[in-house]
Amino acid sequence: MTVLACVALPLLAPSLITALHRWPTPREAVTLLTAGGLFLLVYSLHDNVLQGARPAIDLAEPLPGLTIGFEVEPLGMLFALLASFLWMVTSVYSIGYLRSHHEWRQTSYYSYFAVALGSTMGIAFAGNLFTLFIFYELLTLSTYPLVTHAGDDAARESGRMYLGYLLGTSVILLLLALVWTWSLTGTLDFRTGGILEGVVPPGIAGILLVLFIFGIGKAAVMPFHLWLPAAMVAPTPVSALLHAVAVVKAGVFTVLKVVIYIFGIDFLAAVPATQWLMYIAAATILLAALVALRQDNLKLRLAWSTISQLSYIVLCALLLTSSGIVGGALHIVMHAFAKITLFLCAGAILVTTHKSRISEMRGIGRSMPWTMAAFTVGALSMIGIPPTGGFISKWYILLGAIDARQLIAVGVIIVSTLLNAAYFLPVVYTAFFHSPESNPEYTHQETHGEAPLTILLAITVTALGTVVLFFFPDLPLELALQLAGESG
Amino acid sequence: MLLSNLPALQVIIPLVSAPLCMLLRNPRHAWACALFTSWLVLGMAVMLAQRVYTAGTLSYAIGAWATPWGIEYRVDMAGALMVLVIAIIGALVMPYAWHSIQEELHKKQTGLFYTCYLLCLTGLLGIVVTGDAFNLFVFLEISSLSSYVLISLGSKRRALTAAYQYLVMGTIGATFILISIGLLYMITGTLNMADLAQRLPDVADTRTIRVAFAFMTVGVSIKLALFPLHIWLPNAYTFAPSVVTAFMAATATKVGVYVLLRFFFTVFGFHFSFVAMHVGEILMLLAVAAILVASLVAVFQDNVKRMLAYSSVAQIGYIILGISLASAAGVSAGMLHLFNHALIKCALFLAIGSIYLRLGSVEIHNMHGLARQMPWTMAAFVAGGLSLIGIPLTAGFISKWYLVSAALTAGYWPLAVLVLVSSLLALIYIWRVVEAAYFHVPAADMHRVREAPASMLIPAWLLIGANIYIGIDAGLIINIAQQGAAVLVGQMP
Amino acid sequence: MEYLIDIVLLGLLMITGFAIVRMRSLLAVAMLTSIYSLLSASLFVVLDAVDVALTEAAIGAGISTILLLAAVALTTDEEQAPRHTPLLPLIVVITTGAALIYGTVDMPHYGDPASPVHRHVAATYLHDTPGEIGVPNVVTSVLASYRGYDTLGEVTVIFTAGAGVLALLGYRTRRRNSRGPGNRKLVVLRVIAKLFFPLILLFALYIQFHGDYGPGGGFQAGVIFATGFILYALAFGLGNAQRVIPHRMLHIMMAVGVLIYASVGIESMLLGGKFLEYRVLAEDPVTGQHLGIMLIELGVGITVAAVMLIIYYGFVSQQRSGDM
Amino acid sequence: MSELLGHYNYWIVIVLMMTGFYTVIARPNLIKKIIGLFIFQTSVFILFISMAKIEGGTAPIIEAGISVYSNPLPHVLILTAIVVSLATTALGLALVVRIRQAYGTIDEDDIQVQDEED
Amino acid sequence: MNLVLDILSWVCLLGGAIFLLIGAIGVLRFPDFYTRLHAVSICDTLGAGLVLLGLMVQGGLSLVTVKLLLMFYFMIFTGPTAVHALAEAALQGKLKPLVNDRES
Repeated sequence: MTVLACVALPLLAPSLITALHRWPTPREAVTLLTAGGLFLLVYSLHDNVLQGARPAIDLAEPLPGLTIGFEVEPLGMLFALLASFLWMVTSVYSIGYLRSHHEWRQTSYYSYFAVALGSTMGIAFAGNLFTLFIFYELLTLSTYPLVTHAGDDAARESGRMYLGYLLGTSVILLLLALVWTWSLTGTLDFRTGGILEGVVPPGIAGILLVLFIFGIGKAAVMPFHLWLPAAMVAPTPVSALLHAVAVVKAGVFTVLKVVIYIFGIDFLAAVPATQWLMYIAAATILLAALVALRQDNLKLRLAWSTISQLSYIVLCALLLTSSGIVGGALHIVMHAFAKITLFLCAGAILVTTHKSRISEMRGIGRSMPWTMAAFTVGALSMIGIPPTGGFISKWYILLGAIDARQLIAVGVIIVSTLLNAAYFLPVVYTAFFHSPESNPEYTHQETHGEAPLTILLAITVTALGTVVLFFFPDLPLELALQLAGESG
Repeated sequence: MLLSNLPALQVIIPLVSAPLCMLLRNPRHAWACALFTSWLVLGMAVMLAQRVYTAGTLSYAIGAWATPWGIEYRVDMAGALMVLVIAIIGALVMPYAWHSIQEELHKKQTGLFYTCYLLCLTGLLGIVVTGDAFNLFVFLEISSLSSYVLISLGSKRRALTAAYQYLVMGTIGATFILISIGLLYMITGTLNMADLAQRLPDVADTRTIRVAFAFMTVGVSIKLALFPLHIWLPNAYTFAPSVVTAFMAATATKVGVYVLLRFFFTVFGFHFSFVAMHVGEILMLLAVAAILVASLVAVFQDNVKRMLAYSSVAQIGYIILGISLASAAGVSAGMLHLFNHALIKCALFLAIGSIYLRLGSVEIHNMHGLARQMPWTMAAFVAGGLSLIGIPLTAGFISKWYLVSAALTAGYWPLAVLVLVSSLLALIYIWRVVEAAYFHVPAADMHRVREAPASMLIPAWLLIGANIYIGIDAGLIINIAQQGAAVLVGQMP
Repeated sequence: MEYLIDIVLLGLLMITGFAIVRMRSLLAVAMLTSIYSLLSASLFVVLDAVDVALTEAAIGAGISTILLLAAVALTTDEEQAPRHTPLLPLIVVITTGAALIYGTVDMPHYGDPASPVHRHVAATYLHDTPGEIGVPNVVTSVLASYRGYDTLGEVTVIFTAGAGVLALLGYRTRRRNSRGPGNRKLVVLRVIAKLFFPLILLFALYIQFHGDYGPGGGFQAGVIFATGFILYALAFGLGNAQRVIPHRMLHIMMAVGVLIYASVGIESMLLGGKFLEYRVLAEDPVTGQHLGIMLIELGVGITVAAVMLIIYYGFVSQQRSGDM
Repeated sequence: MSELLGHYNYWIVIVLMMTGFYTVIARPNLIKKIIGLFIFQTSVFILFISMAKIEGGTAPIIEAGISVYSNPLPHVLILTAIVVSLATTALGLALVVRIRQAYGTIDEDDIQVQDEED
Repeated sequence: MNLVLDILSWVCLLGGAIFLLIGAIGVLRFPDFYTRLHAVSICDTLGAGLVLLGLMVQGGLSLVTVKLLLMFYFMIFTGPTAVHALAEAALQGKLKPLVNDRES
């Protein structure tokens, strides 16, 4: 029942939000309350899940044999906790951001935001691939208005790209894979050990795997990654939540689910295509990182780094080792915290100084110490330097790679770590150790303090989270281990 | 008396009320008459479907003359489904009609409009329930003639040329069908479909029967606007009054498909049609062409009605594709899509009709920012559009799902890909409208318009509701479609 | 001998057909069309289809020609030369024709008594009609009773056409009281018209009620009835004709005809029979059949006559407003 | 030879049909098209009626002493079909008249030109 | 007796046929509208009339003959009227009769 509530609450919130569109403060209060309530609900679930309970509920049966239903398992639990927690943070942030930016259409913004979260919950708790697919599409559609929030031609342009890539891949490849799996096995349920084993020859399984991996466009594996940088026209909180947490993580989350519960890692080991897909993921990691190096716009740089980081998780999934799985699951969390911190900082800078290009940010650390400090923490975590959560996930990923005897993977991870350092540290350096006077278009009258309070609050929370997760990684770790244990 | 004569009454009642409707001078009365009749028809259709669902195929000898000497009415599950579709659509467009007809038609024409509408309803129902080849031709002509009139009543002058074009093509098609019936009669000496089915196998390998088959196929294909013969459709749908477009898009072509099914499976038999005449392959080619070409053309239309008309051609392609797979799964997928697409297209055209009523135009560039002024209408359009694209939780998704899985089980995976790709094209042309209505600021000179009246919103939303309901729980309708397919396909492999 | 006439008539038909394709003057083409259907009517007589012949003569050669002439008069006489070479049409036509010819090869021979056409269903009609219907003219019995439902559909078709023409042309009738062109000059015509008008109506009635015994029936009667009034309208002007039968009355007639027909069917339902089961209309089945057939033929006649006149009025009341 | 005697009738009828059909699809003039349809349909009627013909038969009107009648069923069908064709012709011509009033021409190509203008 | 009747009727029929032929030729050969009308009028009076007469003789005293008689009367009335109406129309249409213009 709680499960249903988790999905329903954010989906119903918009009605109230739109009802209150005349009174901003209550409206935002509603958003915050929903976020808080949602987190509490999700949190109340996690105990039994750790005990091994699998609360489940079936809603409807659109097609004979295909149900819309929810079932909570460790990975979903993890994802749900993450998303609902970060939603609270971002809604606090959004309030500050939107108000100081005097954005229009704030009501619809909050409504769609809630819907997006609801569909994320649906994805997290989906009891079978069919349900997951439904909410996957719902997520795409509900985030489209957020991406095009600005409403100008550029926004529409990238909105088209966003919709085209995500719906295109999902409708053509993913749906095809779904129907095919269904017509082969007669079910789409998530079963430990997979449903395809013994039913499908490895050749077909390979094709299916390809369809799945590329069909899940939200995972942004090359060559279906371009929507992500395009989506950066969205308001920063949107980019933060949706493109560091909800949307992209939904993608990799789906990949993990498919690999573990549809194919089953033992079965995949026999599928040759896995290797090649892994190489593609590796290539994505490196290439995206290289592109990120050459971006001057901070948000774009973050976006490209996201692409590369996502492929980490895809890579983990395809390593087919339990520690790889653990690493992937953890990395979802760690990267989320780190990346959202970075995005929020970028947003803060944009709001207060209206600067988006790194080259303009010389010495900005002096005027905005808090923000830039948080940024540094995030950057460290991205690189994987203790004491940040990033270190733990990286650790497990490497472990997985070594278990799998995938030296290429190991190499890729190490190189990409260096690349991460290469494209994050300069930002920190510019911010702190360059003097603003050396700024080419520096003028004296531009004097600005720190970002608005709500924004700072949010940033601090996420930054702290990143650090805390290094010292107390128990909750995510346990869930991840449980997952790995299930996947055998 | 009522129950035993249900199959006949299903057709007779609209037939009788048509002249009555003409005698009524006051447009409002005529409208009320048509409204009442169409709801009565719906009620009977439901009863009929119920009886067929429980009691199996019904047969009714008109004039109590034993077949094959008299004319027989024969309603099986497939027929019941068709009757249901027609009745539902007919009952839903009538409440809608009042405002838009008042707006679009000359006052003196309204009475006649409702008369012709009832006649069209009669014709379509008659085609579906009849079990006699020539009787089918007669009712085909009733529906065709009345629809020529209905189309010609459109407010633009091009409605006339569109109707004329349809008249010429439609009559050629009807004459082809007549020729085919003649040849069939010449060889078998009977007109009753069941009797024909019984006698055809003995004479199946005569050239005459082959020619008859070919002529029937071509003639019906004109009626259902199969790809190369669809030329009449876009103009007709674009310039007809909104109500007519919605009604015909949902019923007329579908009935054509039904006739095709009838003759392929019931009369000529699966073996002759698909094995001896290889009609499956031919239809598959045409369907693929229809889907691709029509969807592509639709992408480039600025007149939304025309865009939807082309999309109709594509969707008919889907239905035919399902049939051309020549498997039980395929046919049931086709029938499923037949039903769902009727709901979807009717809803879309109704929404567009309300827009036309208020805006006086259906060009995309006139619809900028319309969503703020007609939120409900545009919401209905979006919902219908999503269903057309085949987004989950809509009826369109269900039928597409079945179509794709049928194609895969039949081993035609390229077809499956094609279907999905073309649904992406659907996404493109629907989204052009959505973008204009939601994400463009209205033009400065654009005058504000009110939301459409409730009498026009409710039918559209009822259809949308049906769409979503089917999307969530399609068990019943799938069951009916499969039963219908089973009846048609019979002991097919 | 029969074959000879048959061939000659077919030859004439071909000549007429080609002439129709070639000719440019639409008036001439209209007349040729009338000749064409007159020829086919006489061909029908040779083929023992007297009822069809009568109908074709009345409808094809009669009403259709009037309509064609009216349409030509309202639009234009000369047809422009086709601009593009008719290559595609030729291909289509030739393939279609070839297909048909191919189909004929397995057809039963012309007039072959052994062909299934004569053996299966039709034989029973011929055999049972005297006993079941008691009407010598088998065509009438099949038309009105065995396949009476088709005929109902047919009436509905005509009704549809009437409604359609009304919707297209009817609603702009201008009350014109012109007593026709050149009053003095039309004396002869009018005298003759006066002379024949009653005769034509009488003949119509004869056809109507003689249908059971010889060629004839509601359709032919209705058309002839209508032609009588058309003659009247030609001689005395539309205004006067409309004074004799006003538009509104035509509407009512055209609806009433269909209603009579349908109500016969419904009545038979109410009497516990199936739809259009005449035999329940009277104690004695044969009498019931007679009654039913007579009633429905009446309905047919009324509707057809009314629709024909409505269509005629519709056309004639148009002014040649095309050339703006 | 027997083929020829057996089918010449149908063949001529087919030629007639195609004459009409050709007129419909090849001629740009709207009235000419309608006439083409009329010819087409009338020829189909002839096809039906000639299949009803029987050697040495007479019209299907029962009389004492006559045993062979031609088949009444096609006659009935064609009676219906004739009326249908009349209905079609009437509607078509009505449309043509309206088109003329709206466009000032009844030539397909001219109409197309005008349509492209608006 | 029978033979006499046959011969009589055939004479009538052939005569009628000949007149019809003449009329047809006239329509083709005559120079202008009015003269052609003149030729036409021969057809349906004498030509058709004779044919009908011949048929009547064939039919003998029966219902057929009565019908034929009716037809005959019908033609007698309609033919001239039709021609008259045509001529009227032609005159109203300002169609000048072709006068002998040898001198002018």
